Amino acid sequence: MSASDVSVGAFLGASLKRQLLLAYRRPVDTINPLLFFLLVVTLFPLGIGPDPSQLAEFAPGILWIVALLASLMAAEGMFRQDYEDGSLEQLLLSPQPLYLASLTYTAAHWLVTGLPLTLLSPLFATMLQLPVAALPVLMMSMLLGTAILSLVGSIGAALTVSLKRGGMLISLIIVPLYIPVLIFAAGAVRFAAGGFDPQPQLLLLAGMLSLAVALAPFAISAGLRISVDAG
Amino acid sequence: MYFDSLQAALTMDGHGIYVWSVVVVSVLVTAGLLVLPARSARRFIAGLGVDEAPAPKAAPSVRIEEVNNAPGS
Amino acid sequence: MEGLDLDISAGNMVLIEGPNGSGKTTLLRSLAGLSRLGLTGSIARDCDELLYLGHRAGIKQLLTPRENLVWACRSQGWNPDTIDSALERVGLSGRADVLCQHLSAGQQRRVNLARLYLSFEHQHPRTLWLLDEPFTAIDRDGVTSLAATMAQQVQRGGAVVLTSHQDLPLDIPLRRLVLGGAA
Amino acid sequence: MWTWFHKLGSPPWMYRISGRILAILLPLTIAMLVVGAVWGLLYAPMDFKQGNSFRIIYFHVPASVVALAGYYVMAIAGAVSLIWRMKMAEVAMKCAAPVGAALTFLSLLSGAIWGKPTWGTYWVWDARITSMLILFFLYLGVIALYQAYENKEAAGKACAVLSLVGMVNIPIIYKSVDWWYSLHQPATIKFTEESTMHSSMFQPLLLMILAFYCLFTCALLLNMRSELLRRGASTSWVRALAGAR
Repeated sequence: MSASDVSVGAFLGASLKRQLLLAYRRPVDTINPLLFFLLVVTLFPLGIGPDPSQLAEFAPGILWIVALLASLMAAEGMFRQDYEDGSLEQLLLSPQPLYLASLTYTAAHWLVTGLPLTLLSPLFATMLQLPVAALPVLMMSMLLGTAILSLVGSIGAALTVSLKRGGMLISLIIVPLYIPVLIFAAGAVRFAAGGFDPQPQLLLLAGMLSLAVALAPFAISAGLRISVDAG
Repeated sequence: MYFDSLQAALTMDGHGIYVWSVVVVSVLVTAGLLVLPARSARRFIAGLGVDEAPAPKAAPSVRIEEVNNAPGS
Repeated sequence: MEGLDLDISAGNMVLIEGPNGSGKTTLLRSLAGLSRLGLTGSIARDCDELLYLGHRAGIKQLLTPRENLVWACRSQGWNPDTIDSALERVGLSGRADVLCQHLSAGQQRRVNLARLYLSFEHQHPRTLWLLDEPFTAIDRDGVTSLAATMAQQVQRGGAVVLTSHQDLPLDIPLRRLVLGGAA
Repeated sequence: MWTWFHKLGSPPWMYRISGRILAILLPLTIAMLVVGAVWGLLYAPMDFKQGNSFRIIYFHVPASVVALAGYYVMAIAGAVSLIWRMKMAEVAMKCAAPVGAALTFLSLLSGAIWGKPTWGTYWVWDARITSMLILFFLYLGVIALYQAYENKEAAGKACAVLSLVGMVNIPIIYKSVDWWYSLHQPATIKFTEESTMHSSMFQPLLLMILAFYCLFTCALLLNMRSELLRRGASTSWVRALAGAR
């Protein structure tokens, strides 16, 4: 690896460490999505009724809709802090490739929001009477799906970070792009719960993830440059 | 014509209400698409002719005043 | 602001003066390449290193000065070995590991300023420093040491463009760019 | 060739050229719309399965087809404005969004009205109509983002990025909705399945689709002219227009 590769690698490592350190020192950003998930999941039995068979039937859809809303909520404030204290400007001025930096920022964001959701999803699933057989597929779909949601979410965050009331706007922009993830992820869990083979859906999710990993950083970088420029 | 009378064309044996409401909506949308921008352009031009040219707002001018307080710069 | 034709070359120290709202910060941000909107014409920049110190400190409140500067070094591609001396120069060596949120506004600005000393100690000749009001909230000997550093950097072949309301205690050639208010 | 591309960028030239195009295209479009509608509504034979309500496709299908094409026009204009920094392409993108949204709305409304006689309810979660609804959100997203930015140049760039992201996602959305629909609903009446249509039913549909494409072009050009005037309010060519009128 030439000298510049070493410095890029060091930069990405330092950025990841910095974001995780910030998340560690501000645990509310990590806990909020999980609390939101728990809160909303408890609403469904109260709304639909506690009957286990009915809950079990809706569980895949409920779990994934709530996961989508939780990651949407988490995505909104993703670059807000960096934008306000000026460190986003410094990131844009750095000679390091913004494409990789955006990917690193999103990866750090996913580690703080998507991964915890994935790890805790069996707990929420059992609350909704999801058959145990479907739990591994649920976690697999969460692992892939929340990563896509983070990548797409950060595109919306990058495009709206300079706007004062970006909240509502970001959901209008991103939710349509979340729909394919919802369809295949919830579909995979429903197949698994019904005893069918969920592999096609999971493979499609993996395909979407690779597309998102490859293309999203372009949109994120462009969005960040525009937002800082407009700010 | 497929229908033997105007009356038959209107009722389209029961489905007329739906078909013709779609026609009405389509006409409204088409009219909206064509008339609105044309009218706003016409109004804009008319508006221009009335008020006198808005004075170009004074852009802060840049006076480059090279003050070299040391020789040989 | 129209009709600006500015050519800054190595060894130039340019002071941008003018009342507030005359576009000083916008000009600096345009030179840094941060703002391109509403810009007709072109900006060409040929330097190996760019440092922009804006109004916003660009540091994270929840990190210590050292952690902030480690990231700043990495983002410029340097390895963070000169942090302690940079903090020393801005008089923050004692508070290197205190969270920035516990520092005063002035101290936080000096953390930002430490990045200038990092760039200086990195001794890369072809650097462009864009400094927005670097002297605010800095005590007298801080100002003189900063001014001296800028002078050295310019003599070494760097270029410095800064905005300031105070007059500079400098004896090297200075180009003044006066932005008139709404004349 | 390059000078033509460059000239395309100058507002007064574009304003004049679009005026000449519209002088021909606008009457032609209205004629086609009228002929196509009358032909489809009154002369085409009835569909034996659905009855006369099938005639709604003469408005629903063209609106859907052109609404989708409109999004691609908008996204490509956005890409051109981003890559070659062409102001005219940004104007085209900004003006294409409301036109596309209006056609998507027409497609949704006609689809809903079609649902009533055919399936007994106004809202049918049919694959095509659901995809149209998502396309409508994509359009609204672009329009809302444009309004949200004070600086209109930044708004143009942000919307160009968003419409490009949308363009990449549209095939994925359509395929996933199709898969979702086929899973839950054995294909009863596939709304837009023209395969079984008799040619005398199909010809008016082609004419209407062509007419809607022309409608989109006319509306886009009219929108752009109004936008060019607004943006060039203080320029000489607009003042000349005002004086001349």
